[in-house]
Amino acid sequence: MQSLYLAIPLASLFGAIIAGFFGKQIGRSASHWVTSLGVATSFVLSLVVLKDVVIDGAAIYNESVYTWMVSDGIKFEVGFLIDSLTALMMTVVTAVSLMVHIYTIGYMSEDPGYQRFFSYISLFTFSMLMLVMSNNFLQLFFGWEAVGLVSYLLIGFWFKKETAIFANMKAFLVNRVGDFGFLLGIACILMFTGSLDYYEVFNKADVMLSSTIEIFDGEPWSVITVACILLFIGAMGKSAQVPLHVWLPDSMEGPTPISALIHAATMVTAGIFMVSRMSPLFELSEVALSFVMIIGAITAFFMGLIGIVQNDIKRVVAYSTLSQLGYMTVALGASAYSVAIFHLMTHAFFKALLFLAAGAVIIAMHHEQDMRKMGGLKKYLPITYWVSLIGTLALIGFPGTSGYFSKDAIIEAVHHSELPGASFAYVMVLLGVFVTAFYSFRLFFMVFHGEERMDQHTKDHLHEPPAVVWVPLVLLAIPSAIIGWLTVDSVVFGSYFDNVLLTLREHDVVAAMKEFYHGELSFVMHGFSGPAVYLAAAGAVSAWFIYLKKPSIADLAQQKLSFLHKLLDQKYYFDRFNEIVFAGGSRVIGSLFWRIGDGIIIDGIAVNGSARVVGWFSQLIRVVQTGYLNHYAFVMVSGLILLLGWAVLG
Amino acid sequence: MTVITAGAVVTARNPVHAALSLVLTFFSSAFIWMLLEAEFLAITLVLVYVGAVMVLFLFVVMMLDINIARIREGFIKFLPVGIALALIMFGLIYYVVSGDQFSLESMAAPVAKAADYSNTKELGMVLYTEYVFAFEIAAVILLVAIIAAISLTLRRRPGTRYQNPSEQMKIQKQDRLRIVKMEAEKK
Amino acid sequence: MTAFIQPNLLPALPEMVMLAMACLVLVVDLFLPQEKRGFTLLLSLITLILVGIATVYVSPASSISTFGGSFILDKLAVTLKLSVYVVTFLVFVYSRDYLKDLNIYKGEYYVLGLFAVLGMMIMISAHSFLLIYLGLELLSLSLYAMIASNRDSVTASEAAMKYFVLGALASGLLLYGISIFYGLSGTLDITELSGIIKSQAASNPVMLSFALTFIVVGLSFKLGAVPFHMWLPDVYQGSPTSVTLFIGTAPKIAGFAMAIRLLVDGMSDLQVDWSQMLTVLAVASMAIGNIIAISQTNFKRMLAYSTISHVGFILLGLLSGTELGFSSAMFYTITYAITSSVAFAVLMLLNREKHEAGEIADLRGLNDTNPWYAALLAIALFSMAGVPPTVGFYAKLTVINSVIQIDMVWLALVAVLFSVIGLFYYLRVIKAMYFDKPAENQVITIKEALDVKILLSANGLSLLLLGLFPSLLMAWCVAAFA
Amino acid sequence: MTLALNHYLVLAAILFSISIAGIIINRKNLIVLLMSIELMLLAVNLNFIAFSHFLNDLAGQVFVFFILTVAAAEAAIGLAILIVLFRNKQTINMADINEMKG
Amino acid sequence: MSGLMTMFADLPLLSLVIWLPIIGGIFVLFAGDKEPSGARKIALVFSILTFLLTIPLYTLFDSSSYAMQFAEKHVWITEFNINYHLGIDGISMPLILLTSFITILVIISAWEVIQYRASQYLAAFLIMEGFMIGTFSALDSILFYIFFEAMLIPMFLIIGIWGGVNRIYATLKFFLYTFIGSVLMLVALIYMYSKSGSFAILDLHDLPLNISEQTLIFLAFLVAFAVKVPMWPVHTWLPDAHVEAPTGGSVILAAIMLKIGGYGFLRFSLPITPDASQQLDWLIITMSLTAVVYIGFVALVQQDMKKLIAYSSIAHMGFVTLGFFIVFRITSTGDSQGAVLALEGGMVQMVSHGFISGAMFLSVGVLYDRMHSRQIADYGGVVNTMPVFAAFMVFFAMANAGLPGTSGFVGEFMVILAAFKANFWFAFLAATTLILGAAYTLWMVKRVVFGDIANDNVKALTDINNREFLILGLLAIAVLVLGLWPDPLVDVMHPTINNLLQHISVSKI
Repeated sequence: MQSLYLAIPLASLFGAIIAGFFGKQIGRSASHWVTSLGVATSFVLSLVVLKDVVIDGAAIYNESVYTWMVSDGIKFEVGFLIDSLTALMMTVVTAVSLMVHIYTIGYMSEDPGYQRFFSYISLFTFSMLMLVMSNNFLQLFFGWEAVGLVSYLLIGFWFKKETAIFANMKAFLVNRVGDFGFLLGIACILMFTGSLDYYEVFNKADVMLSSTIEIFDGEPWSVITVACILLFIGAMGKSAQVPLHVWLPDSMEGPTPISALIHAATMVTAGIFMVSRMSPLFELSEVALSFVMIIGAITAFFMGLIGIVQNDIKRVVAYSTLSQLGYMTVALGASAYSVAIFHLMTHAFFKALLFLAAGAVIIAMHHEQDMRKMGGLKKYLPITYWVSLIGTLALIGFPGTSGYFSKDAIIEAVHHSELPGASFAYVMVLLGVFVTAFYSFRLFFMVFHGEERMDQHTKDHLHEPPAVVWVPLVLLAIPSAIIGWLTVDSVVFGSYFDNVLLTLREHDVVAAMKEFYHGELSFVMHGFSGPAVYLAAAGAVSAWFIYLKKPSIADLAQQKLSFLHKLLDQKYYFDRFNEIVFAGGSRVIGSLFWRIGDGIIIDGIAVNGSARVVGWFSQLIRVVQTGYLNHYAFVMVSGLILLLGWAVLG
Repeated sequence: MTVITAGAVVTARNPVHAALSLVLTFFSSAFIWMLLEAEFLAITLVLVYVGAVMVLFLFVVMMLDINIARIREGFIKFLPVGIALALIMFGLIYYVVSGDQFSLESMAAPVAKAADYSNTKELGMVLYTEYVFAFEIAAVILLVAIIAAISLTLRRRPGTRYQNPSEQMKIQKQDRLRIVKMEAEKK
Repeated sequence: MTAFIQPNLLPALPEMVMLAMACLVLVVDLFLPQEKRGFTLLLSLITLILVGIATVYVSPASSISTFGGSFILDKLAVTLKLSVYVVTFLVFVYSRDYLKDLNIYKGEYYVLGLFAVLGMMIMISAHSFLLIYLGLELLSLSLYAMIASNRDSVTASEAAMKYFVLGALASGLLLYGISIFYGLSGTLDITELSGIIKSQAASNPVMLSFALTFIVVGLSFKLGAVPFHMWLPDVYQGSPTSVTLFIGTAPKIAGFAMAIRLLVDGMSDLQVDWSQMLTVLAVASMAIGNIIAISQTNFKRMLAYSTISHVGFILLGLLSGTELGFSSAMFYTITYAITSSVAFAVLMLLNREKHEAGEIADLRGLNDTNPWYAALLAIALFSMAGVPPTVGFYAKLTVINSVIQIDMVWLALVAVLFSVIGLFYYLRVIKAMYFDKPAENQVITIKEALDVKILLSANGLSLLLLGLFPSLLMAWCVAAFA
Repeated sequence: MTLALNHYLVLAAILFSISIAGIIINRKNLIVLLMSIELMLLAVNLNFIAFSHFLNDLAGQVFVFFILTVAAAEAAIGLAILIVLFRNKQTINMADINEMKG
Repeated sequence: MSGLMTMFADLPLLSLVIWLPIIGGIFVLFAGDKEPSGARKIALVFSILTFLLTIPLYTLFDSSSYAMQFAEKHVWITEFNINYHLGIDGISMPLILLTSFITILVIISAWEVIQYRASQYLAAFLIMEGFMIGTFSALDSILFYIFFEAMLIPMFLIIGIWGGVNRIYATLKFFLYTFIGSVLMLVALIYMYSKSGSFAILDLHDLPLNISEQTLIFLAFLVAFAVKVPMWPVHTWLPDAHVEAPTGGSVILAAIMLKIGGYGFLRFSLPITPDASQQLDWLIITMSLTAVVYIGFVALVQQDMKKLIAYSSIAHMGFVTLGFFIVFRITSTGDSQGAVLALEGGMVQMVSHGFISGAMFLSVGVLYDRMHSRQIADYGGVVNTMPVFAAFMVFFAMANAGLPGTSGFVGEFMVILAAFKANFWFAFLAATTLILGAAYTLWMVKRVVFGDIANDNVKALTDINNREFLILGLLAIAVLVLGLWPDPLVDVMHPTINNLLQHISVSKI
């Protein structure tokens, strides 16, 4: 069994290595073949695993592959934990990845870094698989950072673009801020449980619950809260929660396929996955859960708002991703882990779809990303149009689409949650629904409907992309549409996650929801009794009204609400703040330390200063050596007299 | 007497005067030595020092054409310091030597020697027996002094002319005769 | 009338051989034409070898004394004498080409040198004030003359004059001290003296320490300890390098011997007093020597100040008043003599006609032109700085050990801190040799005679050898005080 | 009045001090400096002889004998150096003899 | 194979690996510069031979014992009871291997680059290698001291002769700084000798000392080793030295010489003065954390690549000392878990830093050889013309930033984990390196490697040749292997570290 599990990530790694090191030698097509086949292997094997877990009900597999290190009696290992959560994640990751591989063949066909790109995305698949399959914190952190590395490489893939290489550094650094907390969280866990293995840690969670740590003197905090919040800071970085979200929109500088794969479907959900994985810990700390929920709620609503004013097609999708990640986080905070994972899954499909569709539009438009220069593309790109519609509907939670099930479940879960902050979160997510619908259809209408704003040259060359591009779109559109219907029963309300995700009874919102749940259809119907559906509809309609019917309203609103518009356009000044305070501040501090601390105080005063004092002293006392004989004699006699005086009188 | 002349030595303006004062000092010291029954040494002092060394000094003083006028400049500047130092020095020594230890009570003057006592003979006796090694060394020291004095002061004056026959013999034609070839003038 | 007992002359055999040979050299040299001057050198070297053989021949199992106790021959004496010969041997060979260049290649240098060695031998073996004084004067007078031997040099004669006057002053002070000791004890013999001091130490402390002070001052002058060091920089700088080489090496050994004879053999019961005085002098020497050396541009003068600081280190060993300390100081002295002979020798090699190499700047780029000599000089300088694996490190280790053994850790700290300052100026010289490029107009060509090269190399490498196997010498030093 | 040892010693001390003062205050003339040194040796000799007398021991006188010898030799060399110096610098003024310093 | 191994076991291996390179260096010196390729070959052969000889030190090492292995002991200086005593344990053995490995790379790196007095250059490195190995294997403190000091001489010359414009200031500063520290250590050693009559390090470990003695001795050691490490605030020599040193010099300096300071703490400070170490651990911890944070900020604003890496070295070495000295805080919690982790983390960090900093300096060297500039501003878009090199550079930069999977992660990870046990804020401050380390390294990478071609000089660059590829490749493998599987390295330390911990937990008072 182990070799099967091992084969899954290694198949991708193999492809990555071949394409990466020998890309030049084997050529372009061989590169995409070797990587795509590698990922396909991973995908097929993941399906096998999923089947084992879901259908055959295989027992949870938890074994180490090799011992990374033993120190202090603590075993640091690399190993796999295969359960329903892992299986689901593996399948989602490999599926999306495979689609992206295929899509890339078309999308990147003219790029000089073709082989490199394939190598990177395969490497990414490997890293992500290692992350989700891990059975311990060490490996989790490995995967965590490895996906960050690949993300770094991919955002900066077009390394000649100044904005790209700025964005990738920013992404890495902001992620590092999250990792900073994450690592401390791991340290906290290790020091209080003595282990990094998930199950051993979970078994000792009560130790952490009962211990306290005094971070500030005299204020004992519960260790579990500290640990969970620290871990969640890691998740905030990776899953782009406020205020560590700033890197995600910029990451759109990378090629579109990776925006789909990494910055929408998989990597950014690592945080969600991680928190779910740690549910036995998070459950023990209401403070941490509330914290999670509030952060998520803020992200969900406020990031969505920004999406409204963006004109770059990919950025709109990016902000929508942020917002959706916020939704997932809120679900986590509400202890509805299964719901979060459920949304993660559906979101992976429809958001990948949306990104890839956006990519298709972008190639069709000759790498033009500004929506204001699009419009009326429906007739040129019919396939893209239809898959985009599916994706958009799923995103706004049109009843029956996959997004509907997951999002509505989240709203319900929050509704049922009794944790502090839940009512705030509930308002936020509801408003978020409206906003989501609004910006999604704004994008949709601006791109595919209305007048054709592109120039003539572009218009002449508009045509549907090649099959390698649209086939993945279609393949992704299918699950976007239906996977919710198919799986909600088992994943959210069924026993799929039993023994994997732990929810304490007092937090169990899903159980509360279950009382109203009577099958998929009724769930859809039930939705109409809540406000969410209507809000979504309102959003869509307003978008239609404002951007198709009366475009002048948009301009008017922009003028009337210029303050708000500016605030949103500047993304609440997060970037400006970070650049001035953190980046600029660090440089100022660095300069101060360097020039004043090192330069003046240590080197200037202490080191060279003392040298100079000695030198100066030397010049001073060498004057005594006047060269005059009687002075010499004088010195000698004085010495004699001093000694004599000392000897005789002393 | 000794003291006064000694003072004169160091303060005299003219080195010749200083030298003569020193001679006087030596003389008076010789008397004191006599008093202390060191007749041989007293005589030696007079003979060697006054007779030889001081004459040597005078010779040098006279030989070197010294600009006396310049010699006194800046004398005063150092005077107080020097005197102060000397006084402290003296004070310290006085403090030590004037103590009881060397007073008559603790160290009586020895009985005067018999008339036939010959200081010279006694001295000679020990000198050639007990101190023969030292004596040899003293001889070597004098030898060194001679070598040194000669090697330092004896020199071939660059101004004096003398012939070196062997050099003269070695002379070659080209050393003396320079044939200058001149190019024919061209118009 | 006491019966005249024929003294045992055998222990003084080396001295006698030396005297005889020195006179021989003197006479032979008179009859040698200038171009055969090499024979004088050869004869001088043979003398040293003969004397060395004689010294080994007479070396006793335990100490013996003769001439009424005024002359002593013990292991200390043998070791020190032998090292004096070795160093002098080196000096004589190294000096040859330099003297030729300066046109003062005369027999006097060697004759006076031999007499100076004789003086040192006497100082080493002397066991009475009288002999110490005579030995000292013999040495000093020879040195004065040697310094002045470059008669056309203003600096040389100035140096000689300064040395002479101050030397005379110092011996006057020494004599005054001796006279007081004589007055207190009625004897000139050191062995008897020590007995008398023992009996008087309690009853008459002021008098003794008063007299002691003069002795210490006299010694300090000879060694060059601050504040009695004033002559040293001028003499080092002003003298012909060959003479500086000589002054900087062998006489230090003799001075050390004198210190041992006077302070240790004679006045060990006053150790408390002289330890204190030496402590002051040692600290002052290390401080002044090292600090002033930093601002020197003349290599010889810099080495002079470095010598002063090394004297401080030697005093550290002495002041500890333990056998360990004395043997350390002895080790230090001997190795220092060996080390500085390398340094001056290389400097002499750089000397060219009409241009006396003496500035640090003259050494620039030596590694480019003569890497081997640069390496030798570097070894010597590192040794002086006390950087392992050279012998200088070990020498410092031993003396510092000796002060720590008497619980004067602070003194050890002072010593090492000043040695750091010291390191700086040695490094400056190395910098000049290795890091600077030679100036355009000063391409250094070394006229190397093979014998000089071999000897100098052996000399330089011995610093490493002794650094790695200090026991070779240390065993002797320990035995000398066992 | 019988002269005690003290008196001789004090006399010697005076001579000694004068000679030291002479060395220090004499800024100009080297010859006087040499004389001062002779004076100092005289003081020492006086000490020795006085002690020799009062201790009734000849050794002191022997020492003085040697000091005299050495002093003579010293004087000779000193004057020789002086002459060399004078030839080189045309002066024996100490104020001019500071070619080397620092 | 086993026969061969037993044959090695009978040899005086340690002496061989110390003296072989020194003898090699002398050979190289005599080979001279007339035929530099000959000198190079001799140097390479000797360095490889030495490396091969160090391999048995690992393979034959008994990692279940804390005893000194491969011990050699000969009477040396009887007067002071100094012995030629060598031996290695779990903390010195890895460093010896590191030394012999890095030296090979340095020799190769000089191959065509150093033309001026190549034989002296190579000889200096070989001789230094011998000294460094000697330092790690000496069991007599004087022997240690001699090696410790002696290695300054070749380094001094390397920086001074082959260094940059401001080399003289830098090299003097380097030498004096280090010397001042070590002389104090010498005094401390002699003091202990006066107490114990022995210079043997293991004897000193057992020497009872009262607390004031311990404090003073500890401070003396601290100065010596802190300068070497270097710890803030005595670090300022390092950037200067690195900037001016030739590539090889920087590599050796960063990769090995700094380790001697860390090694000294383990070998001397902790076991000899455990009580003082405990009392003054706040001092070291403060200095270490300052190094991490303060120096991290300073590195951020550097304009000179080598200076930046030098500062990053200081920051990384802060983890070493932090790891060594949080031990007392951990044990004082009553539960000693984490103490071993901290110590081993420090050790791993040293080894890993050896590889990474060496690699970084070599990378900068590769650029410098082509452009003769170390200024970041002179570069930009190097990846366009040197893609292979850029890949290496990015990889090493990531390793420098402590990316998991590279060796740079392991040590930092272990120390941060352990620091959390000692105090939350220690871990907090230490973990800032995650951000700062990434910030300064990646910012440099961004400005140097990425972007469009900045100027014509960059345009003219050629990618790395086989020789450079070999060096960087070997290092990359080392970094990766150690990052993916550090156990073989950590495993050999366990008994030694445990024993050390046992030892320091017993008060000497």
